[in-house]
Amino acid sequence: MHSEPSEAAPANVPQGVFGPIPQQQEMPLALVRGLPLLQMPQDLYIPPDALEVILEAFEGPLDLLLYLIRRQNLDILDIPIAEITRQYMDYIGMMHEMRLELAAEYLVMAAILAEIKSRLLLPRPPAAEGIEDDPRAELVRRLQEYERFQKAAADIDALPRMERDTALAQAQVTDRVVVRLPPPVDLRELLLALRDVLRRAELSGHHAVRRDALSVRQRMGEVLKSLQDGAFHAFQTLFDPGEGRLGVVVSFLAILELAKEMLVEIVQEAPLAPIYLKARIAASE
Amino acid sequence: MDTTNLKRIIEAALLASPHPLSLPQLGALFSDTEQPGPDAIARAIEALTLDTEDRGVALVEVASGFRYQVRADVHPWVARLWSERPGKYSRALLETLALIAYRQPITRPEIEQIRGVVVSGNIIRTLEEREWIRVVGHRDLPGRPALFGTTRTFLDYFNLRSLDELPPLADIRDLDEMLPQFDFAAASLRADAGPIAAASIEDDAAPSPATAVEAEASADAPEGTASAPPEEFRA
Amino acid sequence: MDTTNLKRIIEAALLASPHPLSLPQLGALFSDTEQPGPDAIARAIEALTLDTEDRGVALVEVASGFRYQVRADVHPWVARLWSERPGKYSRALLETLALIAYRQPITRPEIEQIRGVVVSGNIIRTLEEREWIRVVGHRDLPGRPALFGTTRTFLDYFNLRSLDELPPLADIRDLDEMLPQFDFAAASLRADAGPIAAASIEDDAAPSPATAVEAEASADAPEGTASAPPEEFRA
Repeated sequence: MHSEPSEAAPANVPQGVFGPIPQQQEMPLALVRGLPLLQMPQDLYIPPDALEVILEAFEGPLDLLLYLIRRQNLDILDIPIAEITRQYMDYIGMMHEMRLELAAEYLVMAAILAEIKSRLLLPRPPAAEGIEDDPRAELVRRLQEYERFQKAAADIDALPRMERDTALAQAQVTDRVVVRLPPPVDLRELLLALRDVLRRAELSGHHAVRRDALSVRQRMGEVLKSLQDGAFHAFQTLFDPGEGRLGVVVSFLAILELAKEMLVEIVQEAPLAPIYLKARIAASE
Repeated sequence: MDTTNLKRIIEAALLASPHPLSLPQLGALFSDTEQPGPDAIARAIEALTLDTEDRGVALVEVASGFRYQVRADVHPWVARLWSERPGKYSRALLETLALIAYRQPITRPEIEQIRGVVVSGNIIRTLEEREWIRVVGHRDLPGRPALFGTTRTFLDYFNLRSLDELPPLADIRDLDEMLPQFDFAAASLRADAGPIAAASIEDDAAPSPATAVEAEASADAPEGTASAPPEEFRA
Repeated sequence: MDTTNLKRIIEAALLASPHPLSLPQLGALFSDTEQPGPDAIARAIEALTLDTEDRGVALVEVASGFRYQVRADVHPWVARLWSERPGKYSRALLETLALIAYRQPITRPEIEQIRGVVVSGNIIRTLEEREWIRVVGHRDLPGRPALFGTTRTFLDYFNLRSLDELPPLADIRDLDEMLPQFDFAAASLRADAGPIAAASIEDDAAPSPATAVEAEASADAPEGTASAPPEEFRA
């Protein structure tokens, strides 16, 4: 495979953190195919196309480091920093060719590795041989911490879960009626709402709401209701003598008010002839 | 595939499927090599049907296949799963209702004129569904707008014998100053609501700002005053 | 309410409900006068659980209550009801989820610190859309970063009653003992990575924008590509 290297620029693998950092225009992100083979370390032959796939597979510099450590079956607590650093640099060199945005995080790690490496090379005073002084300690701690959560992620993934391992068992409910309980209303709420709307109406100035005998208003509705068939009704059928004098008066006032509001039509064909009422518009229309 | 496992798979499939499964659909769950055949599946279904005899669900055959369904005799309990918690009505709805109560018969454009905003059809529909308002006629105007009035149900819900028992408009404008009288009205409401009655009687006996606030709070708490009007409201 | 009917109602309700039901929710199915009480309900659930022992479904308890679900051993057959395979979750998503689950409440910068890599907004969005995580507060730091925690939906989905049931987080000190295990994990991952390698070779043979997209897509499917590069890359 890769028998047709293209004419693209020769490999430009940075030699380390201090190597030249390529400019953005030299690293077109989309350029995968046709890129010439990079100069790989002998044990790391990676075709460029696949490299991108692989780099996608790494979850970041810690993941890559863990991979390198595991690949060589190394004790995480005893990382041969020099070797790991060399391999790591090779990888990020290749990454540089591929993906700028990946490189940033990986470069930070490269700097950390290089720093650790240089500190390890320096002679240490014999007194300071404690673990705390091992420049690898912080990196090891981070790797261990990250590894724990890699394991935790795998554990969570292994938990029996809906969709993949089980499904909800459900039986059909025929005639599913939603029993809907309407919201409760307190009379107080109703009155407060009315007060607000009246205040607003007063502010706008035009809509004085008169005070009415509410029983008349109620009766107006009742009379209209009984006239809703659109037919003529005899005047006296609109009164219930059982209500007594007051009830009759209320009904009469209601009819007058309805007439005034042009809601009913009152017809009398001749003086002393029967009076009939009819809604000007029937509800059924 | 032995009978036990066949039954187990078919039961699980019928319960997992959102729709009934036919014999061919059930057969399609098995590969060719493990294919039990329609007879075996039918026998498994028969056995499963027997298994449900004393249970809360039944395995039944409907047009498109077999399914488990809730038995009718336990349905009344199960149906309560879908009872919605009562929410609260919007301010717009309460204002509309109040205007209909005080200014009936009144048309929607008239309500809108007073409120200064459009009244949504939803509000009218909700009030009609609750049977608190109804159309009592139409105004003889272009479009023949419906005239709304309140109903008996409305009066019953608020425990009023007639609209006259609503506080006069003039008092409402100064609700804040009318608090004592208003409290009284609220108390009489609560008195009918049962458990809260005792509290309001105590309030009357020893009125104090603290108890007044408490009374207000309980009046506002929707669950407290209950989603359903107490029996006597409906009687 | 006798035990038989209690069991029947509870079984039917659990099977009718689209989500798990808690003891209080089950109690709410009964009116005050017939209220069996939580103990009776718990006993009925116990009996129902026993009843399912040999069946294709199980009655299980998860964080938000009880539910019937398909037993894992028959699920492969049941899964054939659905043409779509359930999606896999990327390692990035699972690691982020694990950090939120074990370290909650935790901010995105803190997750990024441990993972050593930026957490994409997509992952957080996906986890929030699945309702597995939610913002539980904000750290009092510049920018007030959101603190994430897991939800009951997360526990329900993964068949857990509480966070305590999560697999224990490996102890740091045990790490060297676990090293052989890591190797094993790495090896199996490598084996998994095989098909991807093949895919990318195919891409080479017939390069086209379409296959490129496909290769990228498969790269996104994290379990497959896994943490380790395929075999031949290191040969």
